[in-house]
Amino acid sequence: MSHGTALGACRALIVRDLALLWRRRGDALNPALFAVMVIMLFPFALGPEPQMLGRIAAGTVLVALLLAGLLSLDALFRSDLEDGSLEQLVLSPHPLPLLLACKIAVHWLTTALPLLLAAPLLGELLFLPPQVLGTLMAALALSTPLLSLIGAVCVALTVGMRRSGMLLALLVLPLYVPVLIFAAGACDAAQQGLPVAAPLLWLGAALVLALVLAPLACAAALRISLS
Amino acid sequence: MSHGTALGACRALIVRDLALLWRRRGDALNPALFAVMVIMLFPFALGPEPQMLGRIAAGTVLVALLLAGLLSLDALFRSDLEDGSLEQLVLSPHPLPLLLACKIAVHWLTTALPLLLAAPLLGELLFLPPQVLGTLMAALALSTPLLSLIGAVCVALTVGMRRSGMLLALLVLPLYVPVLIFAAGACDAAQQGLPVAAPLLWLGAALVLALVLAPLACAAALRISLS
Amino acid sequence: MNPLVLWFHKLGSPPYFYRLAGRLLPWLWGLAAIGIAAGLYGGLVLAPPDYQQSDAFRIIYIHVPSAWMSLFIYFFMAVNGFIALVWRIKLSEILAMAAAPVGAAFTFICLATGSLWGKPMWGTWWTWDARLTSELVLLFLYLGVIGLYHAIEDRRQAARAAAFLALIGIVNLPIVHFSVKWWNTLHQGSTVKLFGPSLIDSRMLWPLLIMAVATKFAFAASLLSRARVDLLELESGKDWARQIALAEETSA
Amino acid sequence: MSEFFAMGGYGAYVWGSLAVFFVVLGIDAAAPLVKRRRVLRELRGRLKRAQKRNEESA
Amino acid sequence: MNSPAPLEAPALLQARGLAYLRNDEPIFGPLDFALYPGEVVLIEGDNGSGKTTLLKVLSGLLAPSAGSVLLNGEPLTLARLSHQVALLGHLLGIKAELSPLQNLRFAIGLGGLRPGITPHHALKSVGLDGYEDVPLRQLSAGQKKRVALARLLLVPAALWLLDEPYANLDREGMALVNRLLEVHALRGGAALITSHGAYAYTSGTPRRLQLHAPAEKAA
Amino acid sequence: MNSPAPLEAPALLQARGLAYLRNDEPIFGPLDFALYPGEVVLIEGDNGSGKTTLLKVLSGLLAPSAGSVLLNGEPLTLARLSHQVALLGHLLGIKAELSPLQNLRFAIGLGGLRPGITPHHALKSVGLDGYEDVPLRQLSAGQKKRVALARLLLVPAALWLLDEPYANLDREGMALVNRLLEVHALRGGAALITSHGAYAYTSGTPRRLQLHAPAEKAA
Ligand code: HEM
Ligand SMILES: Nc1ncnc2c1ncn2[C@@H]1O[C@H](COP(=O)(O)OP(=O)(O)OP(=O)(O)O)[C@@H](O)[C@H]1O
Ligand SMILES: Nc1ncnc2c1ncn2[C@@H]1O[C@H](COP(=O)(O)OP(=O)(O)OP(=O)(O)O)[C@@H](O)[C@H]1O
Ligand SMILES: [Mg+2]
Ligand SMILES: [Mg+2]
Repeated sequence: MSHGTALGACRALIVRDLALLWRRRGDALNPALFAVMVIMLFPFALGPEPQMLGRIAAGTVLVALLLAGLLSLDALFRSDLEDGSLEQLVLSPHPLPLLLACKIAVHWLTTALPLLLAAPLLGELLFLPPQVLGTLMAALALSTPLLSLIGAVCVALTVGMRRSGMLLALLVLPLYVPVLIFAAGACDAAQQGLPVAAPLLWLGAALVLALVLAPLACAAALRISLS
Repeated sequence: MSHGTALGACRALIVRDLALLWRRRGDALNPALFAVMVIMLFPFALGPEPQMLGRIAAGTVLVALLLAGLLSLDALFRSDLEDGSLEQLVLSPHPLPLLLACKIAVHWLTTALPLLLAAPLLGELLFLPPQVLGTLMAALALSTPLLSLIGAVCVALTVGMRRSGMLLALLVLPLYVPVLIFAAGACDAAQQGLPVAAPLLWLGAALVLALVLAPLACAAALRISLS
Repeated sequence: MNPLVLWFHKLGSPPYFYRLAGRLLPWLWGLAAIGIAAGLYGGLVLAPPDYQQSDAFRIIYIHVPSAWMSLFIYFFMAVNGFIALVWRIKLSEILAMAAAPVGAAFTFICLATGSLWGKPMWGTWWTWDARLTSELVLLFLYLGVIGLYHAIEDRRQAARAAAFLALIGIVNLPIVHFSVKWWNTLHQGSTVKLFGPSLIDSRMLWPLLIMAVATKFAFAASLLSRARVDLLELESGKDWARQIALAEETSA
Repeated sequence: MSEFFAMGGYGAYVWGSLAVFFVVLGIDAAAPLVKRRRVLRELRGRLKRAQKRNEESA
Repeated sequence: MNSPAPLEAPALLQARGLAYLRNDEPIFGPLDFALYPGEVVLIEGDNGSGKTTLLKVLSGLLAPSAGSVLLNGEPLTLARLSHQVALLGHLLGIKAELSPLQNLRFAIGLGGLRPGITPHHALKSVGLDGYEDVPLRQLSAGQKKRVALARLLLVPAALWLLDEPYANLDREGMALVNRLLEVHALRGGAALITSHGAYAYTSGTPRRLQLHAPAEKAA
Repeated sequence: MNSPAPLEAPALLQARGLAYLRNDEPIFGPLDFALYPGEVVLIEGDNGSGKTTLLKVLSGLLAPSAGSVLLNGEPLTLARLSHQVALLGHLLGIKAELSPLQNLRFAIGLGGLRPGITPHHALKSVGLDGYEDVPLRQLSAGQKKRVALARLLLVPAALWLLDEPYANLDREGMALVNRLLEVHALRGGAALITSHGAYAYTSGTPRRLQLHAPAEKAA
């Protein structure tokens, strides 16, 4: 009797999650659309002057992407919990952190990557100064996976509860703030023509750390909230 | 055999929803906390200068409250659907629009009202100019019930689906935009010392209209999505 | 029975509609192609340059017909949605849902060409004025209708839910159209009037009108070819659909 | 001729608009054809399944 | 189907050529039957034969694709639901956060109260005394089912539509369901229940209504 | 409890003084039992007697409050779950959006494949051929249960823990479960199942494990 390999299990998981996504491919675009709409609300709320909007553009794009990522986070384990797949995942013979890392990777690929690709357009809508765009993209490329990883740990903690959306936001946002500060710092430096390497390096270091630790923490949190 | 009165049914519904809320009273504060945190992100994302923040304060508070309301909307019918209570509600001998109006009212009281009370604090966090506060509160008092009513119709349409959160946002936000424009218009006028009556009157008129039509539309939408 | 009512009844029968649409399609595509070719020739070659905008004004021949279509198609979709909701006519459900992607396409063209026109004229790709914004909201409404339709498993229930949403969204149409009157905006006011003299040279006007008609034909063609396929999918349990599938196989 | 294509310096905008128009309408026209092929393929698959089931039960 | 019930009384529920299609495929074929006061009818059928769907159509939650449902001789439509129907589905319609008592009070407010019974009584008769104030979340699958059964006792509905009422219940619970049905029938009510055989309504001679799986129909 | 199984073989599953408390109230008392290869044991008990909870503890999803579980002689802990266990709970662990085939392929990837069987075979043996590519959302309650049963056939687990495997199944489905259990036992596997009597495992002489409702214990 063969239990298959851990790699095989990862592949099966990724294939299944992508198939699920394909079944509801409309949903995959939703985070990006949501971000577009949040961005769109600001000119209404603040008035349409380009200078004004350009001044807050980078920060607002960061906040909008962060919120969109936050909202899509809830779906990470919810449906798996509701139909009992999560129990099966935990009971599988392969290392849980590895399986969870796969799940998080698919989640990032399908929710954050479209957002990342949409970011230049979003910036354009708010008259983002062109010299900031490169830095904004770099900051986003480093911070969105970081946010996915941090978020996954929090989601794993709240997964057993119903209507955990709000609670999740409360747990996650304080952890997101440092990431936001570094990303916004890089953009601000770019806007003022200062060097941007330092905050980006900090983000990169945090990302490497999270890549190693978050799946482990996520697995531990999941075990706690299932029991 | 007595079927009870419609008023009795409304009372029973309100009592039950409040009891449910009491059981999870932690959640009732969540939308307000969420709004606080969205607001809190802005100084981090944009830098702490008071003039800058004061300029965007009213608009940002409006957007934050709108987003918080949007997020709490999903819970309006979800748990009732999941445990079959919604079917029982539809099958009850009393007029469905009336019952739904009660549900929406409770929802507004418990999610939007705390937000409304928190608004002065939120404004303070962003250095909102004092002369705008009164107008902002009036605009919020008129627009939050309007948003709850419009939102309820869209929620009723998506209630049968899993993971409808994002789709819901997509459906609701275009309808929220006009409300936001009028509310922001009033605040902007107040900030410039102009008269604010006209946009507030428009909001009031829309609210009256929605109070009459939204429960009916909500009932119709619910019947469609349950069938 | 009244022959008109009889014909209407027959139109409601899926196999009849399928065959009729199949016969109409080549004509509609042909008329659309000829109209677009003629309109663009008139607009890009024959019409004189504008005294203010020089040649940039020629974008009008794409922008304005698309803008009109974006409104017209939404109205068409809402009317069919209303019929579908009240009388539960299957064909109306299908037509309403087939119209949505075409409407979204024209709305997108209007936004993109308007944006391309705005850069040289206003110096910016985008501003947040009332007309541009309400047109963007229109695009989101189309996307919402399409998204809702695809999020529900049962095709007919999905069509009814999406039709309901389309009806709610119809309040946006007057806002798009009258926004230039209600708010003072960057965007141009009405230059073409249905009643009374237009404020435009007739050599500039006629290609515009031809384009307006040609895009209607393009819409009709796209609509019918979508409706045909949707009908085939919805009725795939029925005999006529099976026969078509088998016939296509032998011919393919 | 090249003057015509330059469009008084606005060539990129005018021809860009034209390109958007034709590309989007082209996609719009092609989409139902693609879907039609998929629907027919699925329908034939179903027919085959039903046939097989009938033969088995017979 | 031959009906053993007295024909002079008006039918409580009548189905005429009733059919339901989903995505234009038939779920259950055209059905004709009548249900008279005092009758309990058992719907039988294999997995996927459309029992759940039939009950939803009869309660008015789904609109029939063909035919009509008459309740006390009046047609049932989506817009005008009858209020003489109590439905117990796969989803029980009770709140996990609230206690049995709170749940029952709400049901009464919504649907009215049958004279001569109180929520406490009802809970006692389904064997849940002592659990009045425990949140339902903390009850087992079978205990939750019993709360839903207590609701049937309280609400003044003449027609009960019960989808697999015996599932998840222990033997005593199944006997309880039979007792409830008997009393309801004696009182002039009627019930339509689905079940997979074994523990069907046994006292009297229950009429049966057989549904066929769609696959068989297609062949 | 007296065990009729041969004592020389090592026990597949062994519980020693196993108890579970929730909020310091006993859900099931201290239990001692062993399960040997080739055995099927039926857990009986009234509603709320702790059957579901016991299965979760045995699978390792809940940590026992007292006592220990040994699998093949090794202790089972939350951190080191055994991989010889297949659990079928009230929630079936299948995706409503995917087809039976996609669901089974995923289960194999996760849990491995028993040699000599394919997903197509498994679906055929649970009576779902022809439904390979239909999204599960469109299946009835009983048809979904059959997909979950097919998973058991594919995954190479020696111990099956089945919570009310007969619920929602028609008569043919119940016979199917019995057949599956028989084959599994002959192959040297073992199973622990809960059921409310009637359709319990009938071939051979199934051992029974009786749980008592907490109310009785308190009295
Ligand atoms: C993204 C930017 C733009 C959008 C979304 C947009 C949208 C629209 C819409 C929706 C209409 C149809 C209104 C109706 O008939 O009710 C329209 C018409 C028109 N637009 Fe634009 N537009 C944009 C940019 C521009 C620019 C830059 C110009 C020229 C400088 C322009 C010139 C016109 C003209 C001349 C009409 C015809 C007005 C009439 O005769 O009624 N548009 N546009
Ligand atoms: N949401 C749905 N969409 C499409 N088809 C469905 C849906 N729900 C059920 N079906 C199909 O309708 C048929 C009847 O389902 P129904 O749930 O009424 O069966 P049932 O008799 O209650 O079966 P069971 O005994 O398994 O509960 C089944 O073949 C099923 O596949
Ligand atoms: N989440 C929970 N919190 C507190 N108590 C619980 C919880 N879940 C179950 N219980 C209690 O634990 C006891 C055992 O429940 P369990 O679900 O194991 O019973 P069961 O034997 O499976 O019953 P059934 O036959 O009705 O499914 C019950 O008395 C129940 O009230
Ligand atoms: Mg069923
Ligand atoms: Mg149980």
